[in-house]
Amino acid sequence: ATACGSPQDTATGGGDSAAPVKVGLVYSQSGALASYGKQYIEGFKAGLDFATQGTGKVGDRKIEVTEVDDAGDPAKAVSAAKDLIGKGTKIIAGSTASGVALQVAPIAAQNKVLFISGPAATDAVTGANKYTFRSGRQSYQDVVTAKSFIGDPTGKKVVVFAQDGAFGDANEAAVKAVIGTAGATVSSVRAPASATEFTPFASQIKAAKPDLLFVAWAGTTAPAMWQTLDQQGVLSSTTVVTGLDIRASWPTFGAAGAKISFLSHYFDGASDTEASKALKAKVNTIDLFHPDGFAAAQMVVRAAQDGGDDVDKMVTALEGWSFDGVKGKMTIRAADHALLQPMFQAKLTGSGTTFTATAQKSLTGDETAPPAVAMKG
Amino acid sequence: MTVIDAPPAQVPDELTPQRGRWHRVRPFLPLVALAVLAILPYSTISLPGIFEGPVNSPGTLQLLAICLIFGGLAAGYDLLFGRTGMLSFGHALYFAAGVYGTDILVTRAGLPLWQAALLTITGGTILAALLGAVALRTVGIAFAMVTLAFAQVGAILVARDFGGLTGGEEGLPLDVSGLPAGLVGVTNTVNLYWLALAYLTLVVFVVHRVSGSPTGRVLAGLRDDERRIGVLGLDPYRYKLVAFTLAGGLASAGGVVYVLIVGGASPHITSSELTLSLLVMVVLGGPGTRWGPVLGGVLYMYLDHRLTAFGTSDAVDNLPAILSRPLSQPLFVLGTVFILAVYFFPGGLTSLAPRLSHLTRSLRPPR
Amino acid sequence: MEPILSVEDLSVRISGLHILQGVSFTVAPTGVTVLLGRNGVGKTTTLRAIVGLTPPAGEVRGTIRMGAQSLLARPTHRLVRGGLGYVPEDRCVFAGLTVAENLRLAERRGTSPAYDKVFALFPELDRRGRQRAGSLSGGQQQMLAIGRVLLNDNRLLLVDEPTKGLAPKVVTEVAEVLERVAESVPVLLVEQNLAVVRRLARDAVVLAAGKVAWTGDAHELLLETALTKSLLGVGSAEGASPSARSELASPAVARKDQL
Amino acid sequence: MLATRGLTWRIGEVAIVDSVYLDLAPGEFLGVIGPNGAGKTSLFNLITGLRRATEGRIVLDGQDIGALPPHRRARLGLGRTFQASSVFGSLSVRENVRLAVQAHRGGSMALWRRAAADREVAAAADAALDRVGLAHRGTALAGTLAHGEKRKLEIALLLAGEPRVMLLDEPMAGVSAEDVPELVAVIKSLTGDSGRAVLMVEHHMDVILELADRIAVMHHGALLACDTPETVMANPTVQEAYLGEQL
Amino acid sequence: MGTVILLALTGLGLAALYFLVASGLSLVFGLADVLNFAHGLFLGVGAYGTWWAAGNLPGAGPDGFGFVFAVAFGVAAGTLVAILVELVLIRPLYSRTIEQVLVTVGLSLAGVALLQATWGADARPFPRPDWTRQVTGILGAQVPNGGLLLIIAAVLVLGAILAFLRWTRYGLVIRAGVENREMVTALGIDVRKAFTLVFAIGGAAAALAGALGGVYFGTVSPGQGGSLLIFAFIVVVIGGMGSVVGSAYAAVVVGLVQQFVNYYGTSGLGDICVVGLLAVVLLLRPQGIAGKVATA
Ligand SMILES: Nc1ncnc2c1ncn2[C@@H]1O[C@H](COP(=O)(O)OP(=O)(O)OP(=O)(O)O)[C@@H](O)[C@H]1O
Ligand SMILES: Nc1ncnc2c1ncn2[C@@H]1O[C@H](COP(=O)(O)OP(=O)(O)OP(=O)(O)O)[C@@H](O)[C@H]1O
Ligand SMILES: CC(C)C[C@H](N)C(=O)O
Ligand SMILES: [Mg+2]
Ligand SMILES: [Mg+2]
Repeated sequence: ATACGSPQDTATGGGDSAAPVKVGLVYSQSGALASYGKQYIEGFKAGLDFATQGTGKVGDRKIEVTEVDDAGDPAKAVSAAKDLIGKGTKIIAGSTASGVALQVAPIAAQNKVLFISGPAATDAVTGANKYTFRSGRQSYQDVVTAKSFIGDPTGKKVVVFAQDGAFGDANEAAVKAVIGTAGATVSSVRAPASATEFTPFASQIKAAKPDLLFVAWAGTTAPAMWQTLDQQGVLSSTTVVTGLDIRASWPTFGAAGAKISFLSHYFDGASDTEASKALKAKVNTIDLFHPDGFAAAQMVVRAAQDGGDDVDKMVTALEGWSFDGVKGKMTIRAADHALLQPMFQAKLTGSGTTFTATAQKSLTGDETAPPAVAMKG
Repeated sequence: MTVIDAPPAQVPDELTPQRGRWHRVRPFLPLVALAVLAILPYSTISLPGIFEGPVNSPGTLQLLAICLIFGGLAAGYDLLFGRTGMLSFGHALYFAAGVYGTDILVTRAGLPLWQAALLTITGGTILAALLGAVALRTVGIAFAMVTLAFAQVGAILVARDFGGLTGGEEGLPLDVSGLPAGLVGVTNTVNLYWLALAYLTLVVFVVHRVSGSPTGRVLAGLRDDERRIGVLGLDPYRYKLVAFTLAGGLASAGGVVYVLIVGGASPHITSSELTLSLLVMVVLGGPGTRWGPVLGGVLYMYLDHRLTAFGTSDAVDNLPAILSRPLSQPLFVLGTVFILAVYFFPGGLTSLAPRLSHLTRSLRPPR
Repeated sequence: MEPILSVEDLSVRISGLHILQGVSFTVAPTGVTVLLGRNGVGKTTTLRAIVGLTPPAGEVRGTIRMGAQSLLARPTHRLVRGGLGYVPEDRCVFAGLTVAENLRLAERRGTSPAYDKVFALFPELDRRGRQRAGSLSGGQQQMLAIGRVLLNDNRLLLVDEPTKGLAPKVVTEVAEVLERVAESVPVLLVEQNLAVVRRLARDAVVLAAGKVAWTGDAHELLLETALTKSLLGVGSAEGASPSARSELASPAVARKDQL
Repeated sequence: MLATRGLTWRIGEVAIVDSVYLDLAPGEFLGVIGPNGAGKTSLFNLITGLRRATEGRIVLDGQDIGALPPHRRARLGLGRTFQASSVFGSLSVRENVRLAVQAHRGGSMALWRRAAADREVAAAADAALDRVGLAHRGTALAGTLAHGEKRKLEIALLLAGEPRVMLLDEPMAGVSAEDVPELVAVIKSLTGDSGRAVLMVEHHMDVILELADRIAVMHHGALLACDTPETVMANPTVQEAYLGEQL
Repeated sequence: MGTVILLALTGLGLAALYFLVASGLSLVFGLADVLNFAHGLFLGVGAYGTWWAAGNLPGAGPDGFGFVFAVAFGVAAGTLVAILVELVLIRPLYSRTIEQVLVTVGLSLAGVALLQATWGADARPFPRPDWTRQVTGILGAQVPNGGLLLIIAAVLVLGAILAFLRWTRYGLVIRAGVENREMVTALGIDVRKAFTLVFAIGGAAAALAGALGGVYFGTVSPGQGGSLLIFAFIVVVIGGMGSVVGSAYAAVVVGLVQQFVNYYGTSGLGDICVVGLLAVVLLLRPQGIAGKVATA
């Protein structure tokens, strides 16, 4: 090998019909979201198996997956993405955290590679740019599902309890847009994400006497928050809706769990599709973010099959595509790459460390479709 | 009577002429190193295990650029910590001001990059001057805590996402549409690398000049005995404020470059952990020395980025669970490396050089 | 008489500086032995080496024995509990503790503290029992530092410049105290005040350039002005001729007492 | 030249310095003696601004300096040494003095000039070192000096500032008896120049008697006497309070 | 009225938690002069130790005496880790403050990562007696029992530490050792033992905070210690380093300010107020409320 070269060299990918298809997975293997990342990658592997009928190949071309840990840090994710792109990777998937997804998406557009965002829930990924897709749900879909709990919203009083910051903002905005425009009055109680003592907020919520309380809270303080809401009598005084997190968190609801109406992205047993059977065969118990990895693999295979090495063709192949995912029928909306997908209502029962979720109702992808946004780039 | 020779003075090295075999070559070594670093992107050498790809691959250049930025940041922080003896726990704030300032001005206000950069650096410097003016009314640990408190307010403001400016915990991707084409896209990573190198060079040069200047001498005096400086007729407060402001300005300039390299801002750069890491970098390298902080910063960031790859490598995965589980946690390895470094290189990496030369000298046969 | 303490070929290096270069002397089992020498010659370093307080960057070689027991490489607190009392150069009282607490701290396990003795010597300490030691004046602090050590029975006292910075009246008081103490315990004293030396010292050891330049009877030393001049040096080191310097360090001069 | 008017410093109820009236004429050498704890160091701290007086005024050349911070007072020509040596331990001896010279020359905020290139400062520094006989120790780190050497360096730092009023706090403390004459000579040589006034605390009576024009005696924070050495030494109260039984 | 009482009592519960973390930190920080960033680790060990014991240790459990036993195990584990940290890592570095900071920073990174490697990043439900989930009606306010438990524990710990420092010989040695370690040795005392003791006390208090914090939060997670640490630092500084009493006052102020401002002001303002309070206190009184007093 020569020791001299141009400083702007990048490897040119494939071209050769037997060359492997390079796929880079940049997601959290360590850091706070490591367990989400673990589900994602298990789902991805199962999905790849499912979509390639166990061959791991698209046509003659092997799908070569490179996994990189971003530890939840956008800077590391960007470095990893640049490295992968420099080595000729045309498809990047992953992003467990919203912050990572938002910063990798522009990189994909700048370099014209395909990016399939993972569990990151932020609405901003939808319509981010032509090259960015998502394989998971978005906050808006959560909220639409929540709305299904109150029947006719007209004249009802809805309170959003959310943490400060973008995640809370997005949820509050979505509730206002979905339930507020449908006739309910929406107000909000916000708390710092770092709060450890929730009594003041519980008091405020109780004083507001809502018909529906929508809670958007992620992080390790959630159990303390639920306990306080329960102790101060909020849970028994109104309908409380929130998203059902990963199984490991279920026991932390304790007795409060039975008093909450859950909207769910997915839990084991929520659906009975071919894909879910295939996935369950691999991972025993399906958890929240397995379907996202699974769908990502299905999308990767589709892109590689129909697009070859041409990223624009991959985009065309994915836009408007419908497929049977773990959750049921999934559709990639052409206009903004939103992933329309079924959502679920669930109840949690059990005690101690054994809890089970049971589906109350499922909503189709069309019912939970977020409003179309204009493609930004 | 044996006249006892004084040990080599650990005065800022700029202040005492160096003697020895190398003393003719020495002044040029930094220039040589700079030249080597500048032409590095033309090399396609692969260093397996050290970098993922060849030296000129975008991934490697990106990693190097981040390392260089932090080398510069650490050198700037050392102006406070190593040279003046001020323990600030809020230096991350000025860096974050650089990152978020540029990002917001470019992405939200649509300013051209040069204007955004200029405004940000000016703003960051003024911010440092204002907050420094307040914080410097205290000394010692109290000063550390006031600076920490200010930085914490910054972190809370960023996380609260007031007016949707900062993007809260999701961060704010940089809108590149108005940026010069040479700074956008993976193929242009090399330009970012050169930018980072320029930043590092600037900081090292500024810190070097300043610590060799009359003011630098006063700063060194402040580190030892502030009361004495006052009695000599110099106002300690003024000098400390100048050092604080200068370091703050350098940090916000670093933020401008960093946001270009990473392509966005994310809230973890506002955290007190970043300041702590700066401290770790400086101490790891050797406080108060010219190259120590730079080395420390580069090495820290290198490890921080590369350890994630190490943690997931097969070599680690194949170990028994009791070893592989902790080793696959990058922070575990990083933390352990620091602890070991403290014991094995007290005084920082730069203190290794004289000790090594001691060793070689004692191994050489006597004449 | 068997010496209470014998130092042989003591050599101390601190971060590269060879401060003591083979110091040998003995301390008699009774009375005051005074350690003399110009500033920076290593008196404090010698005392600290004896109690095992050489800084971490330092290296100590040689032998130090108290009776049959070697002191080197034993931790300071053991040595002190074994009856080696040390009054440091800069007093080092605990500024944040009260006078009474400073004294209480100095009580050693297994002995009954002699408060009456200390308060008889320094009534001030009794009166100011509840004052914080940091707010005492320099002289009061010195009294506390000495009083602290006198609470216990000691086999040997090491006292470093106890009269430094004290008013003449207090110097006299301190000297008197030490004189009384020395009746029962041998003392190794570092002192710059020659009047105090004259009053207290029986034997003298003079250090010069990291070595022992003279040992012998203290009064003999003080009587011979020529000797004090050449040993304790009037005029600066640069002034002394090279030959005179080497003579000082030569064994012939050092053993004058044995001639 | 320097005058204190009813200078008082209280901590709680206790007056550490109690209504002190002092006058120092140009060229005068005023010795301050007094038992340990009399408040001598505290008086110096008040005059140089390290502590704020609770009552009273400090007047330098007709200007009330009582509200100025230490560095402003120093710039007006007030210099001092400390009872416990305070030198810049991590700088070399020569750097210590250069810093003092630089401070005296105005201490401008020059960030970009090379300090080492300033020959005038270097020359002045070397001169000061020479005067106290430390020139041969120029490259040693000040922190590694022996006590006596540090005292000399303190005086060199003071010299470099060319103060018009010098406050010396026990310059002989801890200096070997045989080095005292040398140090006395250095101090004496300082006072000869150009109407410089000196205020010196010292317990070595012979040194005080040799140097001082007048002697002030402090006791319990108050000024007991302030007069010529002969008168003061003959004063029975002073003898009782301070000198005690002579050795 | 009920709201005010509720806010005050829950604020005090929060204050108690801060105090438990801060008291150890303050002792170690003020007395042994070690800025201990690894303090959060002791807390984590205490919490995980209790959690593990309740699930695995015979005789221990989530209820009654079994729970007391589990907490005791957690506290013992935290204490042990603190002692080991002091003996192995801190002791060789005494009087090298910056290196100690570095080591504790390294340790906090590595330790938390180790907890995470062993038990995963996710929060685990914490075993606790049922009554801690209940509330007690006090003057019309429904006060969580977990908070009351914290308050009681904090008061007991405060009393115990003060008594120890004031009336025991080791307390005296610790206070003196802060000022001049060497001189304590020169008085014939093995000062290293005293510092190990300080770490043990700090570790025990932090581990207790971890265990009771687990009860209060209902979960354990590896990062819990770290997030409490910032506020604990603020409490230590406002209270004056080394002053346990000062920490107690400061914890109460911080807890109440946070609680009331978060209710009556906007969210997040409470945190900013606390930080602002720190800045104001330091500017007006750099030594903190109680100043650096070794007298506890
Ligand atoms: N920690 C240290 N590091 C470097 N040098 C040291 C250290 N301690 C002492 N020295 C050097 O050792 C020499 C002897 O110092 P020492 O304090 O023992 O002298 P001394 O005889 O007690 O002087 P003095 O009469 O001034 O108290 C001095 O030259 C001093 O600079
Ligand atoms: N910060 C303080 N707090 C309380 N008391 C103090 C303080 N500073 C000094 N003092 C007290 O004031 C008195 C005078 O102290 P000062 O140091 O001025 O005495 P001095 O005359 O210099 O004595 P010496 O000759 O021993 O140095 C002493 O009794 C001392 O205890
Ligand atoms: C709580 C989770 C569903 C959060 C989601 N992974 C996000 O980053 O937004
Ligand atoms: Mg000495
Ligand atoms: Mg004094």
